[in-house]
Amino acid sequence: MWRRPFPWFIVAAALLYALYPYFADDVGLRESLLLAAVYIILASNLNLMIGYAGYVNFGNIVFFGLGGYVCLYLVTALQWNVIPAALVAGVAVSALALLFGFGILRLRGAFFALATIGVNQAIQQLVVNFEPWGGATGIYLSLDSYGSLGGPMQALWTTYLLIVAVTAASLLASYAIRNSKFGLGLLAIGQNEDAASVLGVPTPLYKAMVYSASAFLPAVAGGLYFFKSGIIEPTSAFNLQTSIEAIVMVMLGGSGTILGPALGAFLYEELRGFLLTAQSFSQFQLVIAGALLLLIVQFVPGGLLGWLHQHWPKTRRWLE
Amino acid sequence: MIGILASVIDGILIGAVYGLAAMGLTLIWGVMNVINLAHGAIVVIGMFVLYTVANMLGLHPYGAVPLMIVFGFVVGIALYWIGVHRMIGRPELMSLLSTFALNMVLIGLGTAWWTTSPYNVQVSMPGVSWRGYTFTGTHITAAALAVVIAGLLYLLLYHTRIGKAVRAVATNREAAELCGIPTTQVLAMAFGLGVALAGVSGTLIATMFPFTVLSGEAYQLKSFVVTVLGGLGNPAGALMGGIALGLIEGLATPFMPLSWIPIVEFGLFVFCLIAFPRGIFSFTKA
Amino acid sequence: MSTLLEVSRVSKRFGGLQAVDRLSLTVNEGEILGLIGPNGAGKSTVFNLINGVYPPDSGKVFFAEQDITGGPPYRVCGHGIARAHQIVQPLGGLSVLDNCTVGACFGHEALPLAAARKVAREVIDMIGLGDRAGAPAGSLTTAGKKRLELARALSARPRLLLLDEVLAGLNPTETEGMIETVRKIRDNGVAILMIEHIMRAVMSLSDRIVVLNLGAKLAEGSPREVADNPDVIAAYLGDSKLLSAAEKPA
Amino acid sequence: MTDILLQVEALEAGYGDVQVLWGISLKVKRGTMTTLLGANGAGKTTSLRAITGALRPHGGKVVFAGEDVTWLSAHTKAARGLVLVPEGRQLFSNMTVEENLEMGAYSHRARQYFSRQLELVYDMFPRLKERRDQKAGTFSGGEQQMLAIARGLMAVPEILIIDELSLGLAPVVVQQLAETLKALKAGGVTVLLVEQNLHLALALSDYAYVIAEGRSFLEGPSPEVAAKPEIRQAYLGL
Repeated sequence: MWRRPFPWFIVAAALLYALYPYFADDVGLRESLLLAAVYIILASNLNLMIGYAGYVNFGNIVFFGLGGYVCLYLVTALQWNVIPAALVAGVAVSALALLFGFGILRLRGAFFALATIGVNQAIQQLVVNFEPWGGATGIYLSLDSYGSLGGPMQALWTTYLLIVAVTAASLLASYAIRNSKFGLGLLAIGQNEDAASVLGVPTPLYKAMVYSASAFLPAVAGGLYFFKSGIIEPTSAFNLQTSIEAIVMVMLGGSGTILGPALGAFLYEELRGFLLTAQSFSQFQLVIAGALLLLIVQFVPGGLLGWLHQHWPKTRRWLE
Repeated sequence: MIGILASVIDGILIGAVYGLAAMGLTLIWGVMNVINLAHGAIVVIGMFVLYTVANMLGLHPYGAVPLMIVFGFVVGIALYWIGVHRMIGRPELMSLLSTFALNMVLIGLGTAWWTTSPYNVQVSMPGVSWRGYTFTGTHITAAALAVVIAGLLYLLLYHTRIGKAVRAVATNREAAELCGIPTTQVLAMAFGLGVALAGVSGTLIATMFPFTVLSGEAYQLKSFVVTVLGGLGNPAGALMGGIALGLIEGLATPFMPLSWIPIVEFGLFVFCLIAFPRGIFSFTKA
Repeated sequence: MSTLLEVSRVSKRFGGLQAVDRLSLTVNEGEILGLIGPNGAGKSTVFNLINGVYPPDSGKVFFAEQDITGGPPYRVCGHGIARAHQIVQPLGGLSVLDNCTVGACFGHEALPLAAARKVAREVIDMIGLGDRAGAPAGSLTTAGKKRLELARALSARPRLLLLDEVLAGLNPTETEGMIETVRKIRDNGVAILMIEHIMRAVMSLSDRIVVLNLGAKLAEGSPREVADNPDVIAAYLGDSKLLSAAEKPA
Repeated sequence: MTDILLQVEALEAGYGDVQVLWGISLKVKRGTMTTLLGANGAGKTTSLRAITGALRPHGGKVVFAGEDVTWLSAHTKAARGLVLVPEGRQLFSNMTVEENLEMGAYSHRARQYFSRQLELVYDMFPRLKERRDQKAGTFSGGEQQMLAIARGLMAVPEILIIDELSLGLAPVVVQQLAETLKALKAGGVTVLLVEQNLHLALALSDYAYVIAEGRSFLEGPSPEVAAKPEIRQAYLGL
């Protein structure tokens, strides 16, 4: 995979993304880039489901939230370092998703989409009632928890770098899967599940596997993000709205492409930042996002990259 | 024991209103295979129509009910042309995203106008007392109105030309077209009808409970549970599913903390989806 | 010649309709068996029962002496049965090459990606789609899609190929080309079970023919025998006794 | 008014990217029964769907009662009297007999004659009158075909196009339906019939068209066509 320029391009872009705010020593920029990076992770992994396998997961945020909870629980209750805690959270959530996947992926299309909403809401309510995780109030970190990373200020920079690393990993994973047998099978499922099965693609296994794969990095990112925030509580951890925004980002950039969801996430986040600061628009952020999605779905279902590829087929080669 | 019975009866009263909301969802699904994710937002429209009529215009609260039916029908037809028409016959996922986009726009507009703070409409209806338990007047009225509206829907679908055309299109769109039925207009009308039902259920809910712009989501999820219980695309099943859900809520309330109820509901929802994809009360749709 | 596929007394009912009724047939190594019959005779259902799209109500399907009854399709495919559909089902967004690579990756030999791509490339060249390898499958013409359907099935390197009306929708020149291709595939040692309406083609290609009517076997034999069978003629042309009935004055 | 009610010229159509019709032409004279013959997969059903607008043609022309109606929607054509009784009946199976008939008369034009036509079809099919409140889905094949024809008649057709009259029906039922068609023709209804049973179709009709592989193959007055040896070629490829 490293013989092609694309992965190197990702690595270079990630280094730039990570180091620019560090050398510019701009905390505000770092915070805005961090949020964008989190969205890129969510969108890019969601794209494995929507863009590759053709399944809309409305409850994708559940991985992010659960990852955050598992990680913060390990950090507070068991005094773990955040890095192993986030990785373990990723593995745990991913394993859970694999189990769930075999069940709910028996559902097709709209039924699956509805069930994913149900899963997210059920888990949110479950956490609200789960006392070891602080119930409705959630888990707080004390400042001591940042000690292992050299104090709170240093920890903010470290988590930023880690999240950018996860972002790069998401894009590389997206690329690797796209260029693998597994990815080809997923694309076949996304195009026509019955035809794929007749062609020999083991559809139940692949669907469960991609559901699980799309859970791993968001769960790690959730761990890092909520560690950085110092607090996690059910409403923000399992916010259905964020889930949906991730879908908008995927559609905006171009589902099924590698860079599209990242591009969509970045643009959407910047657009939202602009709308939030512009007085006259701040109230209409949701309206604009909705109208945008409506227009994309009805008129450019391929998103930005899909549109480019359609009009300039040559861009397909270098802009994947 | 009587306490539980009272709780169950109250649950059934509320459940009838859930059933009405779900009827709107299921009618649209049954006729055009679209799952309307703007359903919750429409329920909220119904709530604020009540607020406008009762608190701002000072009219009788139940005057909002017929008003909402007409208004919902018009809004529904508009929404059909804006967000649904181009999705007919395209993959389900596209119509899911499209109706969800409508949902975002509606909720966004609502938030801008009403903010997300809670609203309450005082409706005074005398309750009924029985062995020391009082059944709230608004609950009884809402249930009665829900049943009446469901009855009207039945009359419309089974005893009017246009209603029969809706059923014909739902059964076999191509055959309906070959009979000379302008099926696209019928689809738009059916969407209007579904929206009117969802909206008016919101109006009735708002006579019973306080609400916010964001209340729709909870009721939308309840509608999904009901629809899945009753069988997607089956209005009669929806009313029964609604009552069943109300009954479950009523039965569970005395035994567990209120915050556990949604878990039971969502668990039931996911379980039913997987175990009975055609619904427990489903009648086979040919 | 040894038996490759054995369908043994399979039945399938849909609601009130007995779609397939205790049908038995065999396909030998290296032969082309034609499956014909009037509309609604249950031919496509037979294919669906063989490749496991749904299980039969009763009866068994054996392939190379293994019981493969009831699928699922991807497992049947792994045994070495590939299928080209009547209604072409290209993975429209993927390139022609990728479509065939899917076939090779997940087919009989379950090749790794790079090897699969090579096989796919060879098959595409043989089928005559070489110059369109990079084009999205959705952009092919009808004839191109029909060829792709066939190429994709072949990329799986099957031992048995199920062809469901691969000639439908082709013009006469394209039909001729396709007939030649099918013959070439057989000559490479792949057994073929084909449903076809274009009699000219079935009659010239098939080694044997099975005629299906109302889900049951009506006749079996060489093309000539089948064509001269009075039952077959009646099934296709209608019962001439009705003629006299209809001509009676009302 | 010309006596050619329906004229189809070089019609091309298909499903998605699969082209099925490569140029079908035919004419139907007012008051006659014309039949469209051909083997399985020759494109008979597709022709009828493209003529009536259930399927959008790719090219060619459909002229009905002197007007070019090629691109009109199916419901507009039905309302003008170009009525298809589709293959496989396509009834509204969970609606009653009478509701099905009511839907047949949906157009503004047909509505005016509703009671007259209802009486007519109940006279023609007393069995339907007996079972008017029963759901169509519970009917036997023959009864469903009766209902499908009756529903077509409710639209007050200028031309009634019937696809696969006898498909899946017992011979005795087919005979009854054949009588019905004769009665309809005697009553002045123009009919275009697609029928797999060659002998039946040729016996009933005045004029026949044979199509093969999506193209017009041969045509002529029915008795002449019946005598032609090529007909076996079109059906069996020999």
